Amino acid sequence: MTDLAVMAAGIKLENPLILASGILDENGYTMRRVLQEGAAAVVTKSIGTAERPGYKTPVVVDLPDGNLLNAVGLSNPGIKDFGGEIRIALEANKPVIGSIFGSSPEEYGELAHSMQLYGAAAVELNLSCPHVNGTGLEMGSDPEMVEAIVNAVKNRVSIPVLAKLSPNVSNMLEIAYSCSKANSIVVINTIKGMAIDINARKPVLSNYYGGLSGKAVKYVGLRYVYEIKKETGFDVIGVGGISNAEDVVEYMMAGASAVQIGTAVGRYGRGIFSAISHDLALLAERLKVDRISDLKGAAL
Amino acid sequence: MTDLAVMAAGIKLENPLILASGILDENGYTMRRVLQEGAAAVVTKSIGTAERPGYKTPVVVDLPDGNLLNAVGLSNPGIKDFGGEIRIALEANKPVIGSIFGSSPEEYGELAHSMQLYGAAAVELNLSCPHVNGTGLEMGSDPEMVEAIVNAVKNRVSIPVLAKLSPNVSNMLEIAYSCSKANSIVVINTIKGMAIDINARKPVLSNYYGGLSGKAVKYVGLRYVYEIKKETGFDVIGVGGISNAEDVVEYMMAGASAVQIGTAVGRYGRGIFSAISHDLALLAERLKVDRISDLKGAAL
Amino acid sequence: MSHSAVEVLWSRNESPTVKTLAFKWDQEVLPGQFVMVWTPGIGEIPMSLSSLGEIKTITVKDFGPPSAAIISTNPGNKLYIRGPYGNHFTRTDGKKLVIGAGSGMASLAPLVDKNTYGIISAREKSEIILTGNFDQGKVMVTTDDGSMGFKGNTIEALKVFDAKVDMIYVCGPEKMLFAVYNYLKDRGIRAEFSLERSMKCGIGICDSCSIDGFQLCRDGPVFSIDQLGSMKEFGVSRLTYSGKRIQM
Amino acid sequence: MSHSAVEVLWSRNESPTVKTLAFKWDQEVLPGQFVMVWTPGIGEIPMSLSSLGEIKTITVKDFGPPSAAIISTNPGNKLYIRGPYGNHFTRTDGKKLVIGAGSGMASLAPLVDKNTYGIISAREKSEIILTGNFDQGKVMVTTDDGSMGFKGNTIEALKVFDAKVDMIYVCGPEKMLFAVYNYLKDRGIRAEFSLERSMKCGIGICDSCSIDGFQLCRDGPVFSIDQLGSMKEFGVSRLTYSGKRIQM
Ligand SMILES: Cc1cc2nc3c(=O)[nH]c(=O)nc-3n(C[C@H](O)[C@H](O)[C@H](O)COP(=O)(O)OP(=O)(O)OC[C@H]3O[C@@H](n4cnc5c(N)ncnc54)[C@H](O)[C@@H]3O)c2cc1C
Ligand SMILES: Cc1cc2nc3c(=O)[nH]c(=O)nc-3n(C[C@H](O)[C@H](O)[C@H](O)COP(=O)(O)OP(=O)(O)OC[C@H]3O[C@@H](n4cnc5c(N)ncnc54)[C@H](O)[C@@H]3O)c2cc1C
Ligand SMILES: Cc1cc2nc3c(=O)[nH]c(=O)nc-3n(C[C@H](O)[C@H](O)[C@H](O)COP(=O)(O)O)c2cc1C
Ligand SMILES: Cc1cc2nc3c(=O)[nH]c(=O)nc-3n(C[C@H](O)[C@H](O)[C@H](O)COP(=O)(O)O)c2cc1C
Ligand code: FES
Ligand code: FES
Repeated sequence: MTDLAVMAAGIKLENPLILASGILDENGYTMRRVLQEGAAAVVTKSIGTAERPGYKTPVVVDLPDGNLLNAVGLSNPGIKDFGGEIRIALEANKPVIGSIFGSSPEEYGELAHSMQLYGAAAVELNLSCPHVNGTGLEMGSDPEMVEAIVNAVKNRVSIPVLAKLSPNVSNMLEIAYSCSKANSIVVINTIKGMAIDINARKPVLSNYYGGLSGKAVKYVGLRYVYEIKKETGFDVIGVGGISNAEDVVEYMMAGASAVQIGTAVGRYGRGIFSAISHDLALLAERLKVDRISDLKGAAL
Repeated sequence: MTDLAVMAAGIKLENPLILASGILDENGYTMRRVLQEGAAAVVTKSIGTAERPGYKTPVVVDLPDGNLLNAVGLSNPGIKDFGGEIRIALEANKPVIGSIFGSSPEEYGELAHSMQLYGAAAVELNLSCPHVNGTGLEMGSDPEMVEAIVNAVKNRVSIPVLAKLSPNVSNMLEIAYSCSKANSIVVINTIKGMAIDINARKPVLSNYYGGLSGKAVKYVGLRYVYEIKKETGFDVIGVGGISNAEDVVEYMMAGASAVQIGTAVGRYGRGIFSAISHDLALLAERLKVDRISDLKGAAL
Repeated sequence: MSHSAVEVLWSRNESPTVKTLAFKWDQEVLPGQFVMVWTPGIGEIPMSLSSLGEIKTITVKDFGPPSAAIISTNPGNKLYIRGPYGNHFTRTDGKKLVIGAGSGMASLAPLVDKNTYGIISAREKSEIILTGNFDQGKVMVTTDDGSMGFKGNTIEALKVFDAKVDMIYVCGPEKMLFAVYNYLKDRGIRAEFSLERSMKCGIGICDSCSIDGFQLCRDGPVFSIDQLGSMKEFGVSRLTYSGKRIQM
Repeated sequence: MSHSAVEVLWSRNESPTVKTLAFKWDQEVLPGQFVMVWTPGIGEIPMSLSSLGEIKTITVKDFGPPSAAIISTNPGNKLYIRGPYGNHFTRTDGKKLVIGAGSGMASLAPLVDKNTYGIISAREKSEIILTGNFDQGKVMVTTDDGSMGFKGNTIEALKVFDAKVDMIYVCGPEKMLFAVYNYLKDRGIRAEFSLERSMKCGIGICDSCSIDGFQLCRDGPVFSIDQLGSMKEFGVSRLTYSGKRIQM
């Protein structure tokens, strides 16, 4: 039987499959269930300092072919009220990675510190939300700011730090280099996009613009994983459009140490984690490797 | 019967459907046939000063769900040997738009001048090819360079000038503003991506990286058309993922004066132009407009 | 095209604050399933279908801006809907009881047949809706203020309801569901409950509708009495629109 | 997964420069259709299938690096293929003649049955392939240097070939096709020609394979004699890999 265990960002995972931030991860009971049903780890919804309702509905557009557009708008209860959810999630005895967003290095540092106190196994810096002003992508496209945030967080916490980057930039590689102190780089967040309803003659999302995710963005994610791994050699976690075992292997061959799954969880249900684990073991046999981690970087 | 005629970049088109650059447009006979079979205009393959073989095969990856990855690598015979192809295409008596790429404002100016001499109805500046160094995106992500190129070309030719921009940038709006002298902005070119074959354990494209096009990029294209139209008010031509009449209407409602179709021509054949024209007339009736151009900007 | 544009054929006031709107939608829908109804510029909210024939209806209570906008859609104008979503009530031929409070009656309405009894509750008379769906004498009404029917709450009505039934269907505010659940849990009667939560996506992505790790929009909104028995959040707490946990 | 990975089962030399490779591929393919064969790191080129049963074959001439790489794939190793692409020869039960030159015989091979005559040409003896597919006495060989069969070219062979046939299938260098076309065009015989062009995409996108606005990879590679009659590029000019027009 194939060994599915991997090391990613210095964390040992029982399989390479992590729940991506923003999908089924604002309620502690849901995270607990996703872990119990087969995810190796979960990343929480991105949490900020203060409570935010996010945007009005519609906040998602269900697109054809396994794609999705969303502008949830970083709704979250605020860090103070999130400890309880993490506590519930931790009952599954698997790593919970706390995702955070802020508007200054200090704020990221504070949020990360709270996540560490809550028992998070690592902290993921959302430097890439494409549809909220004053955070996310706005900070994440400036390499100096990114470096300042990563360093501030590294100084504040002892748990691994993951930097989640955006594909909506001209200079991804430069930004990746500015994360040299991070334990891993997570790519990609969603690609900025929009959907229009021709009967209503209106953009569908209440925020007009949102982020594209799902099957189609896999090819963009693969490119970033490959390019960043090849050029920087940093640990990279792949995310974007993964919905089956082949996709996972493609990302691992491109250099990812583990992957995150978002949109496909909505599409195929929480059972996708155990289903992919099962298929991954068979696929590894077909590819004649004993350990899934042997495939890491095979296409580099 | 609905009036499908539109004005785009100052050119009168019998319908809003233009063949996009790089698809079935290096051979004059092909362009002539595409025009005869229903396209209102064609954009030629991007032509440079010197002959270029482009990349070795594989130069395309046929992806699921109507998507495509390509790295043709700007193969072209060189401007001197392209006049004959345009002459053949012009036998269809419809506008032929000459696409060009260069590495300096002067070179773009020269190329544009040749296109004008060949009888092109307009020139389209490829400022956005994502997979060739020293041209395209490399120049197209620098607003000052874009402005210099647009202005150099405007000074050299009297035909309309279209600036085709890339989605692989942090600052699309700034770049769009730098094209204020252009007659129209064309968005989007492909999104940088990659595909990996898990059996071969290799990137499929000989160039590794390529550009993603097809159905999935529609949502990214719509966003750029909408945002550029809304913020700058410039004439915008939409391209990306269009494969049916609904897609055309979505782009027009987002503010496009006309659209270009690429990948779907391969998917559905050259007949797609007349098929969409037919459906477009019916759809306009259903939407209760007499002229398709009445839908322009309806969702803004 | 993300939503289906359906034309409102007619509408009917059920009470001063509740209105039924009818439209043609060529789509099979099962009792208990819901649609997301979008009013451009205002918002999108989940709505059960209150009849499932070729002509379908939703029955909407005027609550906040999204529901008010739906209610004000006049015949001839369009509703923008997507779905149907969610699981559904298990139909049975036997004798059944539906217990509905407030707009909760909407999702129960398609279940009502000759063999169905009803307990309908509300705060006061004007909020009692859809009693006409039941056969004469098969429906019991309760109001908090006694302005119509029986003065009291659902549980008190349930206590005096003595007919043996094969299945009980319940929909309404969670407080009421929880009370009914507690009353029924050791009585060995089959029962299904349709729950409500904030619902942002409707497609199992956003987690806003979850209860004990189950997504109301996919795994629910209908849960059996046994499923509810194992839930720690049922009747106890839920997340707000921003994701903050509040007590019920 | 962009390509199917198929294992080479066996290979066989047809001539010093031509090799047939066999693999199992569970895919229906019609005579005249082709696949794109990718050798990672080297390139991808179109190849006709030279037999179409459960075990399929390609018959490859050693030409440049891509074809040489395919030829050197040993049994047990993988070929990476996609397809099948293109249209196909119209099968007929009647008497037929196939005219093949060089590796052009590969795409004609699946058409050969008891009722088929052949004219096979090449520069010299060692380049003559696949004669064994024909019934004894039904194949005529010509070489430029007379080292095998008849000394001369296809047209000369055609002139002495006197059997009446219902259909002629032709594949080989365009010069030969053009000569055959000119010979046959006023003779009122049904004939189909399989053409070759540079092929980069195989899926009707890149224009590198086009002739008179038709894409060989979609509308072809097989064209009837009538279709060829209206083509201005046939036998006259084509585009190189870079897109430059050159005379044939
Ligand atoms: C499965 C299901 C079926 C339902 N069926 C029916 C039915 O048949 N009939 C019926 O009347 N009701 C039904 N409801 C309830 C209905 O969906 C609404 O929740 C209820 O009508 C509240 O009304 P409102 O949205 O107008 O009010 P509000 O209280 O104004 O708002 C609730 C909605 O507004 C938005 N919102 C809330 N807070 C914020 C914020 N801070 N920032 C931005 N946006 C916010 C969200 O879209 C939210 O869903 C159902 C609910 C569910 C879950
Ligand atoms: C429909 C069809 C069916 C065919 N069937 C067969 C068959 O059954 N058997 C057979 O032997 N042949 C067949 N061919 C011909 C075959 O595809 C090759 O074209 C031929 O083998 C040339 O060999 P090569 O590619 O190795 O040689 P080369 O001359 O080295 O190269 C041709 C190929 O190399 C690449 N290339 C060429 N020039 C450049 C450049 N400047 N820069 C980068 N890359 C370049 C391209 O991939 C091109 O296709 C067929 C062709 C077609 C169109
Ligand atoms: C509804 C939704 C909400 C998201 N919210 C967040 C978020 O809060 N923080 C974050 O870093 N990424 C967020 N993302 C991005 C995902 O984590 C992921 O990067 C992206 O969706 C690509 O992966 P996928 O194709 O598997 O969904 C969100 C994505 C979706 C679809
Ligand atoms: C095979 C291929 C080649 C292309 N070559 C060019 C090119 O030479 N110049 C250019 O400006 N755009 C080129 N493009 C981009 C298209 O013109 C278009 O912007 C993009 O494909 C999105 O549209 P689509 O989804 O309809 O294909 C090419 C696209 C494809 C698929
Ligand atoms: S409404 Fe989003 S998960 Fe149910
Ligand atoms: S090979 Fe590209 S169009 Fe035919």
